[in-house]
Amino acid sequence: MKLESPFAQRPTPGVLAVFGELGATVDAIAALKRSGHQGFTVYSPLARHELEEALAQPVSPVRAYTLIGGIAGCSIGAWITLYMSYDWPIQVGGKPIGSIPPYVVIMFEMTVLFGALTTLLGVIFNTIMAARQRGTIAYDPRFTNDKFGIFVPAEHTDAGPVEKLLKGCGAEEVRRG
Amino acid sequence: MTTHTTTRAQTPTHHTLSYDDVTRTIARTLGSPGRGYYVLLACAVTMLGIGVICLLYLFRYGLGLAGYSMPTYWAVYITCFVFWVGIAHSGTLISAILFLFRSGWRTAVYRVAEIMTVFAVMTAGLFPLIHIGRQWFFYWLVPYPNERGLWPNFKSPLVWDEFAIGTYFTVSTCFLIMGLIPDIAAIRDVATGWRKKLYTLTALGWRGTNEQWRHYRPAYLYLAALATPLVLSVHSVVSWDFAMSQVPAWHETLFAPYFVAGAIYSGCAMVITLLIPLRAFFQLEELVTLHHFENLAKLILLTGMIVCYAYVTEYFFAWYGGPTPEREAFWYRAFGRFWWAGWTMNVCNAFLPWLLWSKRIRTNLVALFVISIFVNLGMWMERFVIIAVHLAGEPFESYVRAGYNATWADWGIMLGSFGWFFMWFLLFVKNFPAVSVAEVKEELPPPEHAGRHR
Amino acid sequence: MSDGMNRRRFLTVLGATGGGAALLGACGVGEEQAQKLIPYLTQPEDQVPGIATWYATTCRECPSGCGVRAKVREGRVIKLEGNPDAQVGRGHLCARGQAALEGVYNPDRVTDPLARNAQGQFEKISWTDALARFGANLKGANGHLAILTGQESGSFGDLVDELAKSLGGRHVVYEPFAFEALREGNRLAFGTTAVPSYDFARASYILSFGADFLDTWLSPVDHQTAFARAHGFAAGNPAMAKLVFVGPRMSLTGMNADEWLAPVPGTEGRLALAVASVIVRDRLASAQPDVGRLSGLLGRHTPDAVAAVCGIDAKTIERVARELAAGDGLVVAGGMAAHYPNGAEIVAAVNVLNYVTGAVGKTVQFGPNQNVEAGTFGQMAELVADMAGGRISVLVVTGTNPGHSLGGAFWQAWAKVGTKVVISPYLDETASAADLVLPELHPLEQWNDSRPRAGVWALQQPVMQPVYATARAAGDVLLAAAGKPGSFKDYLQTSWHAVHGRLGHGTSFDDFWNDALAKGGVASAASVEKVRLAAGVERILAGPPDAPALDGGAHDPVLIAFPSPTLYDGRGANKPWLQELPDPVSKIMWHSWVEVHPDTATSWGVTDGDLVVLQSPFGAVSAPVWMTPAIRPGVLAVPTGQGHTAFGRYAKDRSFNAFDLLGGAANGYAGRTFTVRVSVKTTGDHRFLATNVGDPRELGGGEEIVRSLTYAKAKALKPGDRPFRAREYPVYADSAEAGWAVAQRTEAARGNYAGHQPRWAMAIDLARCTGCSACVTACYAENNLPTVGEDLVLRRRQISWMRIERYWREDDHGLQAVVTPMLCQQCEQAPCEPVCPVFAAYHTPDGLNGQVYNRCVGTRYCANNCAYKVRYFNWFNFAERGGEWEAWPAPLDWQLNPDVTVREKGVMEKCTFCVQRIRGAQNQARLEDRTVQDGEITPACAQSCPSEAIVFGDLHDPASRVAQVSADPRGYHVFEELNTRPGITYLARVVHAEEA
Amino acid sequence: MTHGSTRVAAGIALLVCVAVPLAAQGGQPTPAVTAPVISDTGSLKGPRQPIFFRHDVHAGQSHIPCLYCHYSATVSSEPGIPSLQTCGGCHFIVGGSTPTHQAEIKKVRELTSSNHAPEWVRIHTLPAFVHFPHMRHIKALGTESCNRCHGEVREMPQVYQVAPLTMGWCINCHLQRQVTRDCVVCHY
Repeated sequence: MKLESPFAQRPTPGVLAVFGELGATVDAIAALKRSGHQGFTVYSPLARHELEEALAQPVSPVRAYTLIGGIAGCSIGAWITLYMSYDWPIQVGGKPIGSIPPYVVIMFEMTVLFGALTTLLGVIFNTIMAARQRGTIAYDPRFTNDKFGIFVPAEHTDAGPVEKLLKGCGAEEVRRG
Repeated sequence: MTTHTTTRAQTPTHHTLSYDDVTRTIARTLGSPGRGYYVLLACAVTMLGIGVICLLYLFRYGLGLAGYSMPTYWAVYITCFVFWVGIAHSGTLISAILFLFRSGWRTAVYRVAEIMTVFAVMTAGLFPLIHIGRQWFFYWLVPYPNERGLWPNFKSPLVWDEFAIGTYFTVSTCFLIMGLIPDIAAIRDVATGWRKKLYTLTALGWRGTNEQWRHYRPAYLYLAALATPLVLSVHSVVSWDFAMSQVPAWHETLFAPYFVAGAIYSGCAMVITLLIPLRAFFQLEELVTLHHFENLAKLILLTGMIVCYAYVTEYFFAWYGGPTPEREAFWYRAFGRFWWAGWTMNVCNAFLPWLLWSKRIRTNLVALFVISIFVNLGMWMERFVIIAVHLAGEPFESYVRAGYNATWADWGIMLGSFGWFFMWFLLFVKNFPAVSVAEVKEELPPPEHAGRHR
Repeated sequence: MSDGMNRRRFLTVLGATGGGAALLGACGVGEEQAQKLIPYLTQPEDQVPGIATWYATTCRECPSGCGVRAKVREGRVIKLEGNPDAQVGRGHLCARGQAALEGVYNPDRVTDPLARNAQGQFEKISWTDALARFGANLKGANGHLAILTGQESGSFGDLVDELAKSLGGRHVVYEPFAFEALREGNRLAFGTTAVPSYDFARASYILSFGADFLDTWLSPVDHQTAFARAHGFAAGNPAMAKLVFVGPRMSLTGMNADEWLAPVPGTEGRLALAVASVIVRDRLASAQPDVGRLSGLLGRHTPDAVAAVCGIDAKTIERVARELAAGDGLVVAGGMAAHYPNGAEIVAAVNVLNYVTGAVGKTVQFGPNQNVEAGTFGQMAELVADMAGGRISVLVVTGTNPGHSLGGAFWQAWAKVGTKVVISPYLDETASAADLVLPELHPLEQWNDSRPRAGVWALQQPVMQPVYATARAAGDVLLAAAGKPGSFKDYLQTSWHAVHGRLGHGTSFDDFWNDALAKGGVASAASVEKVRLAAGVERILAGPPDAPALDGGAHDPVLIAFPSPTLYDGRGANKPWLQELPDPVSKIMWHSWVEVHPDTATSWGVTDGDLVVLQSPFGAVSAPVWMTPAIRPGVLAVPTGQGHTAFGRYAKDRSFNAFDLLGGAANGYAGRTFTVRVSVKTTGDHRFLATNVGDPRELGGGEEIVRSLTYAKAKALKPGDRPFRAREYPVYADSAEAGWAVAQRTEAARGNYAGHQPRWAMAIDLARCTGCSACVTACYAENNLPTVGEDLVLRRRQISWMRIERYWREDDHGLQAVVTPMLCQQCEQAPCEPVCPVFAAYHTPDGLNGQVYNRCVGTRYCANNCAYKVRYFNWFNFAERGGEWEAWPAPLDWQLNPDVTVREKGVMEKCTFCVQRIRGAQNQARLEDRTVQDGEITPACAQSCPSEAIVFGDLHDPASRVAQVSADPRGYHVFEELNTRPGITYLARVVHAEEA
Repeated sequence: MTHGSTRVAAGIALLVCVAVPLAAQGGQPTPAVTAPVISDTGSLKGPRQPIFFRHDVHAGQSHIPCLYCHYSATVSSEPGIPSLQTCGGCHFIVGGSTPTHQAEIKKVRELTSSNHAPEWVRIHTLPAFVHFPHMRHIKALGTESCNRCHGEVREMPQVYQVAPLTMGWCINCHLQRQVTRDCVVCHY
């Protein structure tokens, strides 16, 4: 697909299996793991806990972004309010120049704002990186609709057993990519 | 978790649907629009045009063109501001809070709610700029380093407001985009022509790989976790615009929860108002079912009861607390020059929701639609009463109490705001999935062959 | 502004000064500036750019002739204040006097001589041409000449007399509200037509029969100052005078009365005699010579007999008599009481009462007489008759506008006059109907003098170059036209040589003259003369008619036409300040009204704003109803002043002209009758009253704003008492609150706020405030407040930093009107400040609520949060040249104070405690290396207040006057429970009322 | 004796002492500058004035103190523009050395005789909502401090604006000198 050029990757040889059933996909994943395959890619049109359980991937770093963003936002909120108050002290309503209670509101809003922004940027960054990872060349539009898929990177020599394994697990179709 | 899934699968809603049906149904809504759509869009743009013209007059000659009069220094514009901010609340509530509560029915409706949220905040944000006396200096409210070395006053609720609305708009937008990414990808893979190009770019390369899902899922969760307190805070801050002052009937500790409840109340009503026609228009009956509307109705009922309680409390404490100005204010709300506004608000917001105790009404779309309209009206009127009426009925300085009459400038710009909102809404629903694709699928039983289930 | 009109000097004014800034700043957005600097050719010796020069002169807005100090900046007079050196006014000036400024700069002045051409249209002609024609007219008149002027007690009057005599014509003086009844009444009682001066300051009990001595009667400003001395409550002052007002309508004076008696119109005389009879009967006062003569006749007027007639019960009459005789009584009659057909008798009866109480010679002093003797309505009526009879071929009018105050008969007569020449600054009704109009200088631009009172010679000098160089002084015009040599100034100085001769005490004339100029005049004590009862006084005692026969249907309600306290007889109507000054009683602006008692109104089925047609034998008007408890049921009252058919954009076609209802014939005492019976027709129509009174409050109103004490309670107060102290937290919380407050202050005292600072504050004594509203106009003048016009007033968008609030209190002592000035309270913990997002509203180190116009973005949150509602918003650009809402059409913008920013559209504004005056004083003190002294700073309102009710100063200086006054036990803060700590302390009003 | 005549007399007096170089040097803080001969006036900074009045000649070369003409700056918020009569005070006698000077001085005399004031182009302008009391600043900074805001006018053949006269610029000076920054000191 030419239009994918912004996200084009170098080709990786391998086997792409299309599954119609969730269960079969889960079995295939298990089987691949058993036969010692690493770094294969699973496509699914929706998030299914069965897949997550089967893949048992490490925890995403995104939460770190959120935390950092939140903390940064809060401190920025505190800083601008207090600094700006004391930079040019102006009395209003007989209140202290820098009075914390009203500033808490600003701090809170900044926390959420920065937290949310870093999260979004973080996840977009990560997913795009993911999209650029090896093995994601072979793709089938049905994967965002109603089919699950597994792509196993494999040289032509040892593609055979993989195809058999996937077939065995109930892949609806298997092709070399 | 498994049991959870099965119970969800057993919900009476989409047991006949397959993943493919979902994708197709939603993709269908993005087809090339018919005449009806263009008529609606034209109406919206015209309304917007009227608003813009009024606005230009306002800039040229000054706020005097609007109906303001001493002591009614705030009126229709701020009313509209609070109204739209209120509308904006159900969106994030449904998408964030219900997400955290794992209530499955949200998936079919949350996208509409989120779209509404984003555009409502966009609309609301305009009013503070419109209503100030020297609109061309609005940026002085923003803390930016300037030659004069001046900063805004962070003790002013208006500055909190600016931060709250700004944050809320940004976060809701993030949330919307987050939810959209997999769906756009899904549409991309079935779309053709220029739309395909559009979706290919906007899908940001989503393919639903395990890597992407791995980051996506927690990120969505954290956003929800951030958005939830935000929803509650935003309208609290808006309510503090009033509660922080010493105007009787504004100066109430009750205001924050009272406003938040009111906001969700009006928000859900607006969702219904928008969803019922949209559902018919896009033939989404299979995805958006009575079940969803009933749940929305229940939300309205709940928040409506809270609002009702708040009204009663206000009157009770005006009487029980006893300061003359306070009593003065509420006497004025009920029997003053603007009694009609006060009673419209009471009837629409405090009495009408009681109807929803009956399941027959909750599941009757016509009834729901009518009620939702009245709830919107009532909530607009509530803000009008709190803002314009309680200012007009100045309870401290009895000498300046005076009437208030809105003018064409008020109504024109209010009309424009509706045009603005509906223009964006219409443009969006025809070009991006108005119902979540991926998440609706989560509510369906995964495809299995009989006998292979384990 | 006609183009060539000394443009050079206009620019001079502009360029050489920052005044130019404010001035051009007025043309739209505040940033605009003078782009050309035009220097003086010759530096005027007494003018330093940026520094005001003060000239003493005399006010000519009404016949009382108060002394005025004109503040001149860069050649423009920008403010008028009372002249402390003057005998009349004594440093104070009423609203009308201050508004003279808008007379000079009025945009509708006549700029060139106008002559009526063949088509009957005016066309501009040259002065030479005009003078030629005028001179020819005068010569051609051969005797059939009349010169009509207003009250001219000085040299101009003399000049006119001489000219008229030399030309074989006559000089007629016409004042719509002259004092014929007073003069005739005095003649009847004492055999002299002199009008004595009344010593209100000395009186301990004042009984006023209709005399509006605080609004328009004789010399209101003087009266008010004196009245405040007598009636004001000073701690430890044993005597506080009591004022009883007798009259069917409660005027401004009535509003300040401790007791209001509303008798049947026209029976005031009987009432006076009844009071006198009680005094004589019970020998309450030391017997005066030849009172014996009266006792018998007085016997007829027993309280019971009179009570039936005038509807005041006998007990009250007896009580009043006893109270009156108890101390230094003063009884005055005037106003409406002197406007009945039997006004003279009423005045005479009152004189008898004064005589009986022994007031004559004490509080009523013949000798220093009020100089109001020239001219009667009778003479005017004669003139009209002669005009109608074609016996007048040339009529010259100056300084008066009969066309407005005289009805159809006058106009018919007018048509019969060959040539009508009007010398006037404005195209008023008379001028616009004239054949030849000669532009006159405004009194502030020309020489003259006046003798308001025996022993007082007041000088009037030009305080600035004429706004229109093409206008000329009436005196000069007359002299030139009559072919007499010299200018009027020469004539004036000649006549002053006589004064010099009497009071010069050997000084050279120039010194004497310059001294008089500097002081605004000279004075010599006039000795008090003794008067005895006149021979014919019995005729009075034989009894004035119970109630006079009035024109109109016998059963129709009586209507009283009274002079408006703001527009007077209508001469104020072309001044927006006065048009937008709420009437002290009705609080209505920009239009006229008819006062109806609520009972009467309900019986007619009308309410506020309903238009009714009032039909008198002489004319009909359609008037909006104003329901007020302050009038006797069944009686109607209308103010004069509105309903002009010419007289410029501000006056023309406003509401109705009350004079249309009045007859043109002189009555028994050669005066005019201002009461008439009218039939009332209700029309379906309605208009909204342009007022600043708010909707009524369901749960009462104003109590916490205006506090009252009875005289006894007030006397009982000891220093340190705080009867009105409100507390919003329990006693045990005091220490905590104190500690907290201290913490707050220390936290807030940083940067500019550190160290010792003044705390500008104000104390307002409501026992002295009369609600006369002089302060309001002073504020308009000082602070460049725009007048917004009737439409915006109806939308409640008036911008009046200082408003006088008027509430009615109905209690067992009858109806009470209470007033209070409401202005920014300059709170220490101001609600308006914290809510401003941009620090436009903030607290200054010297304790003011700063309002930074150029920072304000106009969120208006501050106004919402202000419990006193004293913040005002610029809804439009009131300074836009030619804009729909332009408040200062040229040359009105010349009156703008260069020291005060002209506010832009979309910004909030409010009272600043005249911060420009504070800064001025601080700058001066700094130049002289000293600190600002107490009393050095006086805000405009405090300066103008004729009752000296307002004290201003630094609260942090315990020695300052304001600190001491604020400590008065009567002191209280409005809405003290809000803990805003206002800078303004009100002192509760004190009322004479029998303790329950 | 009026201001006018005072000025004429003072003008002559000053003229005399200026004529004496030593006296002229006396008490002048700045070294004597000789104003350049300007051939091309078009290249000069600042707007063109109706009369080519050279501050560098008057204030610089002849050492006439600023306050001689702008006398009200010490007592008033306004520095004032000298009246033509003030010019006349000296140019009653001084006719100018070079033809160009003579031409300009002739203008002054003509304007005076024809009762027309020259319309100087305003250079230093503050918005109407700012109140700048000249006398306070001269009191604080001394009578020679004009150049702090107006630049070295003594060396300007044609005056132009040196300082930006913006609020930040004012505030900085107030901060350095630790004088008040209170808004309502200048804005009212």
